[in-house]
Amino acid sequence: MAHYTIFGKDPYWMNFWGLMILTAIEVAAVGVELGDTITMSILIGIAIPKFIMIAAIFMHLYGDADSKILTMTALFPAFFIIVMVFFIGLTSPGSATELPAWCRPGYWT
Amino acid sequence: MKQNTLLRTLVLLTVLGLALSMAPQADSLPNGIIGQSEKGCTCHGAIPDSGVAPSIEGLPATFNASTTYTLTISFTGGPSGQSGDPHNLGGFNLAVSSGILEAVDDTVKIDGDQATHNGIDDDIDGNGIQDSIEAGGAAIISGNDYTSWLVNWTSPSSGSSTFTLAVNSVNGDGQASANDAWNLMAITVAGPSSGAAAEELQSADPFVVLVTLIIVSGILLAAVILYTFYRVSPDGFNWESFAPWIIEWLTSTDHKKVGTLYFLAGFFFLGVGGIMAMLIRIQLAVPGNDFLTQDQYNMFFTMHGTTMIFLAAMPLINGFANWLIPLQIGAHDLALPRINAMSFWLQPFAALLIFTGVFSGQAADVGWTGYAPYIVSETAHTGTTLWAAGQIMLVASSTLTGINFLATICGMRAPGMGWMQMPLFTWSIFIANLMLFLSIPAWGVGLIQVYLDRTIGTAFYHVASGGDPLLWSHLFWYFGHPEVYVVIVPAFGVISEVLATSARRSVFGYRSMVYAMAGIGVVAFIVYGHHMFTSGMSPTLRFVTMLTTMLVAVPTGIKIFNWLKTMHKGSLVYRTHTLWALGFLVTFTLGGISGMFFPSLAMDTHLHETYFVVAHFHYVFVGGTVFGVFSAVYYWFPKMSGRMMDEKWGLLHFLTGFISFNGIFWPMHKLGVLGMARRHHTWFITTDDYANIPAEMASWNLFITVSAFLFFFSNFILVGNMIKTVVSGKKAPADPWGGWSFEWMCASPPPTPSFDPHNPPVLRDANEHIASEPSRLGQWFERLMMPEDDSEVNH
Amino acid sequence: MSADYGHDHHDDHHASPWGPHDWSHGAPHNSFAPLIMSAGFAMFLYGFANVFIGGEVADLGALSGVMLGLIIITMGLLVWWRQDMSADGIYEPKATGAPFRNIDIRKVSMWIFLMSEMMVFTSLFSTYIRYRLGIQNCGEVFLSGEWVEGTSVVCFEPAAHLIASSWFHLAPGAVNTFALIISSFTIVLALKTAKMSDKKYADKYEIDMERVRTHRSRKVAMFLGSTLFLATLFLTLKMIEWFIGFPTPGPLTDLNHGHSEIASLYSEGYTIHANSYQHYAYDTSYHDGHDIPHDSALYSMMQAGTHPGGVMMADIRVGASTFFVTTGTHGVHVLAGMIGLAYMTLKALRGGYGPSNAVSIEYFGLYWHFVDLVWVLVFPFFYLF
Amino acid sequence: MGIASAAFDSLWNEYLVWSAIVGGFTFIWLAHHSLTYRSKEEDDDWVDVDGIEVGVFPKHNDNVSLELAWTIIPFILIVYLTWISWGPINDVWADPTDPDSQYGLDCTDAAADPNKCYHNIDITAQQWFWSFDCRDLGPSLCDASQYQDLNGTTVPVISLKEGEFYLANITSIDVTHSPWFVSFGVKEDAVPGLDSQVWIIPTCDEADCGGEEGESTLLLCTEYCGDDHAYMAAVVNVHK
Repeated sequence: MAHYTIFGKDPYWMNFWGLMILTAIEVAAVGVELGDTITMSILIGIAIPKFIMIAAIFMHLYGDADSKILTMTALFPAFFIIVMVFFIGLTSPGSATELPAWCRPGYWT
Repeated sequence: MKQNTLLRTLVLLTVLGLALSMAPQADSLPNGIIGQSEKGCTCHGAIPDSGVAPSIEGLPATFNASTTYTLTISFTGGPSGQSGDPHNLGGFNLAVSSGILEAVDDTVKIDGDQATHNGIDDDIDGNGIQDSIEAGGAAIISGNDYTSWLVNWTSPSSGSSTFTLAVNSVNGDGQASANDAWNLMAITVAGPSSGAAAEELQSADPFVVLVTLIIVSGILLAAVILYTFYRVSPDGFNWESFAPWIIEWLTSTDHKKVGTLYFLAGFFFLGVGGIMAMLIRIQLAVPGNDFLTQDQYNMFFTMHGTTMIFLAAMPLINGFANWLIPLQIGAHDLALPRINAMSFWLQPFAALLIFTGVFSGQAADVGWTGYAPYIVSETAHTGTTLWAAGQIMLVASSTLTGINFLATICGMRAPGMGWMQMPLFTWSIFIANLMLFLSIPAWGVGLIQVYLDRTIGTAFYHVASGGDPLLWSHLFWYFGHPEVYVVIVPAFGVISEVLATSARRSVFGYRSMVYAMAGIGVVAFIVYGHHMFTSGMSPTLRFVTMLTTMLVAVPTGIKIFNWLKTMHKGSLVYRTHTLWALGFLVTFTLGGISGMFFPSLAMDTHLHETYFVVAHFHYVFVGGTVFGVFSAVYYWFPKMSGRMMDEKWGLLHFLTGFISFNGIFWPMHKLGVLGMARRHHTWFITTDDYANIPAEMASWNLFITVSAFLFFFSNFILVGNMIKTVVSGKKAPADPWGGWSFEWMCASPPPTPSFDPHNPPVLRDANEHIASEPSRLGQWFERLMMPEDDSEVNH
Repeated sequence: MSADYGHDHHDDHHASPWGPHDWSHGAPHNSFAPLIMSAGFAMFLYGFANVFIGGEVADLGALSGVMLGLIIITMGLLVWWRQDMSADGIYEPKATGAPFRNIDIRKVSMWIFLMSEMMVFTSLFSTYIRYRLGIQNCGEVFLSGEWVEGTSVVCFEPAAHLIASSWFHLAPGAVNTFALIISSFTIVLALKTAKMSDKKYADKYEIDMERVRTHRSRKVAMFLGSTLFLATLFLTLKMIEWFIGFPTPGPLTDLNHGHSEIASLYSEGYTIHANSYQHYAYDTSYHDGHDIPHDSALYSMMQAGTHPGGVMMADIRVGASTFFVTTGTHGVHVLAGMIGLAYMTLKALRGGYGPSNAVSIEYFGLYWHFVDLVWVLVFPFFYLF
Repeated sequence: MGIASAAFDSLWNEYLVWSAIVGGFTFIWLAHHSLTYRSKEEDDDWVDVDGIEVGVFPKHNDNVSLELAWTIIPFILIVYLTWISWGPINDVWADPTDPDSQYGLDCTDAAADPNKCYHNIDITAQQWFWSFDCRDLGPSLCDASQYQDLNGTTVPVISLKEGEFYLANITSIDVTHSPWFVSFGVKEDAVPGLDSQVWIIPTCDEADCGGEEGESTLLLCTEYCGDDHAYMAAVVNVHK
């Protein structure tokens, strides 16, 4: 439970309105022709604060006595997530002969 | 009240029985035990279409002995062919149980006791090239283009003959499509009665052998359960006292009871997996053997791997974890007892799904790795679909187990037991569950993708639509590599406990043991690519995982040397569990060393998928995990049953088991290097034409098979020992071996709840200074982890 | 230390495996729920595997197996809930050791569970990223001109290309985003209401102390019920977006390019079986070809007469599978949440939640917020981009 | 004795030596301790070194320098083993466009050195059959027109010339397979939808190399592919 306020108001209400506004911006950003790069950066730029707002305020990862350790718990899989995204998401099959030069012994001598 | 419960139990059992009676429906799937060739072709839908009517003309009502009949096979119904293009109209497969089939013209080919149409994929002249390829696009005769065919059948001298005919009716576009259909008919024709004709001696169908043995094992298990009940209540051997007793076991959430259930399931499937291993070894005993058909062999090695890892090793480990974790950390039970019961009960039902295929004669045949796209290629093969379904349930079970043990070990340790005062077995279960818990979702997702690919037809592994077979390998091995550590790390924990206790020393380098296990836990996630060095994975990743895989040797080495040093200046008390622990050191070291050959790329291109690999992973799975489990059984059985095991039988078990184990797997190293490939239905020795596969292979394989049978039967000594112990063993004291951890504090067997939740035991530490003076790093960590003010947490 | 503590509070009460349960004696010792639910899951998966085989309906009769499975699972759930209905917060074990000392074990378990959920969605996202980057995008294939009319080309077609192309297609997804955020909010309000001490509650709503219990029950149930309603709305809109579509009468028809309904993804042909998918943007004659960018290879080929133009057909099964399975997995999580919410609303109506056990709402809320968080990622990556 | 490729053999021998050293060290230690430090149950002359007691976490039994020693020494050993395993990477996975590799360039390339160049061949896998395509290489370099009976199965025969370099382009038309040239110690999966490559350097023992056929060696399928996986073989003849 929250023991703090945002601008003197109930944090849940403030968080709720913040999320609604951010989502509205998100949808609007797609509706307006801005080009892929800009749209994408807006989408990512909004997803991150939304993510943090829900986790910190609704899920009580901010402001409670146990927030710190539970944040650590929530962040624990980060390493494994990164490994998975890099190893599975960002690789693609290839022939062994395409081994990049920096993996070859000759490159370093 | 009580009658009410009884009534409801009966209702429940009826419902469950009804549910299970659905299982025999597996037999109504296209093919029973006979094999899939009856469908003629696997690409025409999954179930027979009654719109297609097959017929056989020219059969007499009763046949005369050794007479040739010309049969006309035809069908009506099904999709209409493309107008003006008599191409690919249909096909058939005729199987006869006796008599000889002969082709009349080029449209039909004969294969043993089966006749089928000559497809465009065929090779009439037998030169190994498909006729269509040879013809280079020119028209060739294809039995596919007809709707009726002729065959000659020469009747046998006596008996009756069953004709099983499958026909395909297709629309002729050359592609599998929705309105392609097929149907099946069977007709039996009696022959001349010849009273004294000798029954032909039939060789046993290995599948029937397997199914029979499974059923027999199940009945034996039930008998053991009944006998146990008789032992606990000799006066009330009736339903009124049996029902509450069995309901107590079916519904219990007590960690000790659930642990015992895990043992029952684990040992049962260890036996079933063992039976399959024996059948596999019979097949491989001599070159060119055909004891098992190819299909059966493929099912057997698939089910052997799946059963041994997921239905034997994991439940046995979970059995020990269930029993011992609360006892070792001084907790009264696990954190979430009902969830714990749930993770157990998912397993037998998952096993039922996985084995449905065995009973319908069509088990999964994809290997325990289930590589795509083969796993999604034959969607009509229900055994594989249910294999995936059962594994999905096992994933759910492991996830729940993970939550439970992580929460228990994190949150329910007795006062005075910091992280660095936990018994090493508890540490090993903690690390193993953390690995399992974080890796298994990847496989779960992969399985769901496969299950959906096979059922509703998503296209994750549909290569023609751009699906990537390697995605499955990635998802599988992202889980699969941590998984192999999940089954070995608990054995590390067991050996640490057993060796230290037996040597009357505290384990050498407790902290480095913990760090080594944690190191293994982290490294497990970044090495999995070494299973895919030759699989077409991204070359950069192959290189990276080669480097990381080499790293695994370091923490494993630390552990082995620490164990050895633990014995130094100790007083090694030789008991059966000590022997198994020492045996573990030998076999695990050998398995570890052979493991070092694989990350070396230029060697792996030769060794991958050979018997060298088979030898390696059996050395670590059996020589590591199973020996660890045996050691743990002898070590903790007195605690669980309250009775001491027979040491003489134990010694006999160890000697026979250890020797025959090495007899099985040591020669396999050589076979692999010489050119025997894994998962091959059979192997051929040849004359000196092929220098690579020398004649001595035959001797070695026979030797392996004999050793395998010895190993299999040696384990009955353990079973016998356990039964003997329960029946007439000597009463066990609370601490028979002189261990230090909490489980030795309570009586044997422990009471329920194991410890009083309101008055838990307090761990004292012989090294007081460590607890009172955390290092700078420790202080920082403590500040980070602890709430500033404990009371505030309660809001 | 004596081992003679076998006769403490645990053995004093008769444990019923069917519930209800007296939680002042601790957690239930016996339960039929695990056994029944496991049987149900097996039955469900078995039936499902017989109904559908290889993308075709093989045996509709096996649907009875699927239904039977669901019924058995429900039976198990009912037993589980029957035992839980009386949980009043008296029995709430707390972690004893570092690092979670004094935190409810249930809360620790929930966070641990969320760790595995993170891995589930990471796996799905990794699949998506791998395919999205590994298979050529349909738009690029179209502009490259490497296709001929009448032959299907394999390419990755993100659902967003269809969905984000029109406000009407986007509407269900966008409304859903708001629905989930509002539902996250209502469940926090339920927690807040349940958590308030009786005194504070009476002061806030200016009611008598003895009316607090009934008043609070109604209010908590209302918030939980709103959450349930919003979740139902979410899944309904999802079905509309996937399969059903929605009429756009009157003036909306003009806005909707003259169509009188929002076509569902299914009727637009965006399905897991779509091996010859067509999209109006992949038609060279669309808007008389003015839509083809002049710097594209296709444009120069058509100008040079080396490409006849026409309609590109695409095999988009992989892209569609990733879309439906990822959003479907999220949908299943919403469904699971709905089942939990139904039970909690019922319990709230019966006055089951007060300050002593309001944490139950909080711990369910953790799951619910997590589902919301996943949607925060799913929405931009699958619906917008 | 040569087992597979030269790269394999040299690594194999080196690894065997180290395995023997590590294994021997461990087993001698194990044998010594398990015999020397036996408890003599009748005479209780063993000092209770650590004073183990139920419910008390025992005294630490550690020695940081020893533990560091068997962290660092194995680490050095595996760094060395990694180093020697890294060396042959250019043999097994050489870049075909790299003119400096031991294989040179494609022989049909005008810039290629005829004494050091490789030939392209194709291997296509399907259930359960191998198809070889020699492209336009003459029969003395590569011949894939023959078939022969191998234990009752008709399998294709490919004839290659010793001392030449071949780059096999591998693909599959149904499920995943993997050609394993048993005598040359190489394999690479044939994955549907993926074109991968593997280097083949045919070798044969002097004794068997003469004659028309040369030495016969085997090719097996080493990625499980269904029913007739075990029978999906081919014969590789190497001649001078």
